[in-house]
Amino acid sequence: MEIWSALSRAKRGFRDDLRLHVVAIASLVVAFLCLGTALLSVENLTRIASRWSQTQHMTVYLRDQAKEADVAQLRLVLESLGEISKVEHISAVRARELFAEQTNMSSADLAQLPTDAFPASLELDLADGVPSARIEKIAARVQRFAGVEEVETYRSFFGQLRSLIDAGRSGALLLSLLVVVCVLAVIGNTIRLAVANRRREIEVLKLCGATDSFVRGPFVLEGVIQAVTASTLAMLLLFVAYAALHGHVESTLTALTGVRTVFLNPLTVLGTIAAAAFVGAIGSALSLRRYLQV
Amino acid sequence: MEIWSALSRAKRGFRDDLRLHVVAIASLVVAFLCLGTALLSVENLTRIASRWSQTQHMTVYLRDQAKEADVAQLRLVLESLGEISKVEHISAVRARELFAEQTNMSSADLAQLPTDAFPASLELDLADGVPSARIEKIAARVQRFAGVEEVETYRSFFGQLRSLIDAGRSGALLLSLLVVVCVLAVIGNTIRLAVANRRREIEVLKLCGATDSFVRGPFVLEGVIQAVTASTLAMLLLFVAYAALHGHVESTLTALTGVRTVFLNPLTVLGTIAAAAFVGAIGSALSLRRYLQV
Amino acid sequence: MANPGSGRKGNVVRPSVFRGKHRDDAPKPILVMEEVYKYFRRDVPTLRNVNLTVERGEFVFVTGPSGSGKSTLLQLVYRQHTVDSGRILFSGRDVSRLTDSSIPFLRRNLGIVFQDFKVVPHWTVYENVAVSLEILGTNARLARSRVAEALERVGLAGRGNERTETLSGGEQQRVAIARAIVTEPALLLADEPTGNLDPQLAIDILTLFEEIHEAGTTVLFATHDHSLLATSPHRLVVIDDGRLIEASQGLRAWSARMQSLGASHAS
Amino acid sequence: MANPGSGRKGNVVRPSVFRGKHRDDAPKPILVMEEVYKYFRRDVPTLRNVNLTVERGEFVFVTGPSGSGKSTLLQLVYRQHTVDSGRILFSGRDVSRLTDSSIPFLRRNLGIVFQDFKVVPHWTVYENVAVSLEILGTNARLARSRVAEALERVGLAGRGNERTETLSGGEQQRVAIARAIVTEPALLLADEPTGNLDPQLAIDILTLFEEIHEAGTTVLFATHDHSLLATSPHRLVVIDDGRLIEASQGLRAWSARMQSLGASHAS
Ligand SMILES: Nc1ncnc2c1ncn2[C@@H]1O[C@H](COP(=O)(O)OP(=O)(O)OP(=O)(O)O)[C@@H](O)[C@H]1O
Ligand SMILES: Nc1ncnc2c1ncn2[C@@H]1O[C@H](COP(=O)(O)OP(=O)(O)OP(=O)(O)O)[C@@H](O)[C@H]1O
Ligand SMILES: [Mg+2]
Ligand SMILES: [Mg+2]
Repeated sequence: MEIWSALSRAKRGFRDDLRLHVVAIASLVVAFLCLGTALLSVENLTRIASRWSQTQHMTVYLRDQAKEADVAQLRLVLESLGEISKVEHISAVRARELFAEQTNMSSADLAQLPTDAFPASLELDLADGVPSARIEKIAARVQRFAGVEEVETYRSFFGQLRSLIDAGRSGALLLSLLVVVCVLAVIGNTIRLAVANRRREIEVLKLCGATDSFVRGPFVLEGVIQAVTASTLAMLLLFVAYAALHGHVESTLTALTGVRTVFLNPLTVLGTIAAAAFVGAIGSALSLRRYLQV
Repeated sequence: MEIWSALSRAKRGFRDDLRLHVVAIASLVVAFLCLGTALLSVENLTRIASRWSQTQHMTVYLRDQAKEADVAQLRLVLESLGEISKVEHISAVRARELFAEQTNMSSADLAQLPTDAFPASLELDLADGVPSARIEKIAARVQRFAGVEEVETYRSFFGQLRSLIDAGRSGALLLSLLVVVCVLAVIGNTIRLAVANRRREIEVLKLCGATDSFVRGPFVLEGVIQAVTASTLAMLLLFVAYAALHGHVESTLTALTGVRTVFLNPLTVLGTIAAAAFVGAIGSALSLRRYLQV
Repeated sequence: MANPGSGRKGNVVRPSVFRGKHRDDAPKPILVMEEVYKYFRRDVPTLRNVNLTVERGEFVFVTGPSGSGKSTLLQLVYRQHTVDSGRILFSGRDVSRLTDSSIPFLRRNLGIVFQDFKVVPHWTVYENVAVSLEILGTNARLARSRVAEALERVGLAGRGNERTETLSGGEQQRVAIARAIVTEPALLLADEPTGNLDPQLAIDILTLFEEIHEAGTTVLFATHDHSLLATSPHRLVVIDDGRLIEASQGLRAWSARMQSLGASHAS
Repeated sequence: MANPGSGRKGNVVRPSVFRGKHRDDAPKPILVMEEVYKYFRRDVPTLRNVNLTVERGEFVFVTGPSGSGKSTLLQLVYRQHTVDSGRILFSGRDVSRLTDSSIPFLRRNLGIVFQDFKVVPHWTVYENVAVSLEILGTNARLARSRVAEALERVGLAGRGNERTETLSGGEQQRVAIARAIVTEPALLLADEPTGNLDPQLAIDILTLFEEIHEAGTTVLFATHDHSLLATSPHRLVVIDDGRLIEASQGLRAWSARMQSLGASHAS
């Protein structure tokens, strides 16, 4: 009974101030679009981060006096380990060449560097998903082989890389949060506007003996309807935009990051819409408080 | 005279609905913060894009029968060119090795590939900022040398990379645009709210013989004051956030992208604030139109 | 029809708090004010030591100069304001001690004509009158017929679909009256309900209130209109300088007093 | 002080359009309505064939039943609405042919008391009265003294700092009156300015309007209050069924007519 009355009064509200509601929904669509974009970035950055955190590398520096046989044996052992996907031998000469390539140094300058600055090494690629504890264990074992000078696990480099991606992700998360605040502000203001415009109506209802919940009903409904309409529209638009852009950049993006981009998962989409409905309802109820004191 | 009256009435407006104005400014700060973040991303992505578009590479594939002397001469010529910063010779064997390294192919499979799949080559790094027209010219000239099979300028690869960054940049631009629309919506709604709350006041002014510009004055002022306050606050906050995060990620970011991050340039900041003021004024004036028909 | 709890009120939801409790001892007064004080400014009370007892089924005029506290008196009854000292009993319940959540149920027993009408300008006339039935949960069909009847009684038959803001001052006042009477309340509080009506219509409205009163409703009628007071035989109380004076000696004596007061006021 | 263009109006900005043009031929009427028709509904005109000439310095009562078109008549003068046919001349200028941008200058020559007051509830009393001077660009010091004077004349001396919404109905009405008279307008349009006032105060306000009239202002006074009409010697026009009737034969004849009309209305 009361819900029907609330519904019919909500309809009356939409009828009386249609333009305001259209403006409100439009600005909410924009806000949710921002939110969706931010969530999409977070989702894909997270995927890249988890992919990259799995790609790891290790270098085994060999002593100058290391015997060929020792090295060959070490290679065999390493190749037999499941955690290591590839082993490459870099000679001291090649190391010097590579350094020269990377640094663009003249051969004269290069010649001045001490010979032991460029030890021969075994470059190891690790399989996906090897935990860092295991890596440290392998490193410790390899260390004990004859001919091994030092084992570099690049913990600091990968740590740095990961922290960079984490920074990107938390940036995106922060942005999402900002957008959420913005969405809240827009919803809040829209509802305040609707409520302030209908101050007289609320006063009349209260003075004629309406309970607070009776007065609140249609406003809460309107808030929910607006928020759900706007968030659904925004998600649809975002999907259309995603589908349109996807084809253009997917291949390059995949090549660069090694990760296929994905759209928000359906649960996130539904969750966003549900959260919007919730915020719409709460926002309406809160905005009313001030005017219910009659 | 009229400006003073407008100022004193604007002050009265702030006094009468302080809470509304605080809420409005707060939501505008959030909106401008989003805008600032988007602009910051655009600015830095643009810098990365321009940096990367300058790093270019060229490969000169040599015929199998190419004479050592020809190659040496070609090298000399290339090294004398200002546009080419580095020349490296890759033999056919090394090319095969590199391919094997990159693809993780077994040596058995590798052996089955035709020998001419791996020609010897000269790998050229180009200096910064060489226009692509010039690159094509060099390529055409090199092509005519004895012993040169083919010249690869990687136009398509760099094109792809550039288009990826361009996509990122236009994504950020699109987001900025979205945020601008959102900011407009928030300002618009806020002002509508303020105006709707003061409908009676406007009616009274009009009926007592006030001109439209007299009525509009304080609203336009309020709009400008709100927008300027909010955008200035947002820019300050953004700068604080930038300064705080900067130290943490700068080194890694620079290492990865080869570009130092920068804050928005002062002109952009001032421009944003000026645009905000303009939008605030126009928004107020437009929102009033409906209520001026008395 | 002497008992306001009976009649057509089958569809009217009234909490037991305000009903039945005193059915057995019907003579118990519907409204009692005991030593009521109301201060809007710290030093000058708007109402001072007001004592008033209104029996069930009475018709009481309240009059007094502008700003004397007539509206305030009525507002205290429907809990727009609360008393600063003393108490107000409605059907034996202390109004000032009601919780916020039971105020609506108090108001559902009242029909209120506000001095400034308090109609919603962008609603239709029908919607403005029907709202009080809607709040009571009256079903739509019954509501339609009762709103139509109320509109006819105030002389606005057939104008239900007009937007209320396009009506003349007097017509809006009659919409407010229709809204107050459509629920057939136990107590009708009318604050200057004829201020915007021509003399003939004012008498018609007074007649309407008297009819409703005949049917068992208690009426508290605040007015300035001396021509109405002159033609009616009802009880009259006067508020002056915040004090309530029972004009039991008849209108004429009070009127003479008013004239002298008015003369000094105009100085 | 018989010429409304003279006196204390040094600080009042009035465009030449509405001033001076007819100074030489002063007898030219200030307000002329010629065959005015106003339709709010397609079939029934609210005003039909209204002809009215108000000379400079006249005092004219307008009366008629609720909804007869009194407010509409005044609204046509201040261009709240436009006529559907016929024309209205104010100081010889056709009001309905004013551009939107010159309407403000028309209104600055008028003092208007609205039937629903149209005061801004959250402004102080002072601000509500001062607003019309502010629009004219009167300097602050002069404005302060004139507002204080106007408030004193309506019996609200010393209440300038109260929020207007906390005032009683009659007090708000007096704020509206103060706002209308503070600019010393050429033509005063008062729509039911005593509806919320007690009889003594109503007479005081009428006396105030008569004083202002003595000083040269033309007054158009719409009212239902027969006791005011009875005590005043002024010209009276009656609107009934949209037609304007000159009650030149005196109030009594018209009043008798009203009674019979009222009786048929009440049927
Ligand atoms: N909410 C309020 N806050 C402060 N003062 C108030 C408030 N309500 C009323 N008053 C003051 O109390 C006094 C009495 O007001 P009230 O409205 O009761 O008068 P009234 O008898 O109804 O007068 P009127 O005939 O003019 O309507 C007035 O002087 C008014 O200013
Ligand atoms: N803006 C409008 N739109 C439609 N109808 C209107 C409008 N304004 C007035 N009317 C109608 O015109 C008629 C006359 O209205 P008006 O306000 O002039 O009456 P009035 O003589 O002032 O009555 P009262 O004494 O009740 O104030 C009324 O029936 C009203 O409904
Ligand atoms: Mg009152
Ligand atoms: Mg009227």
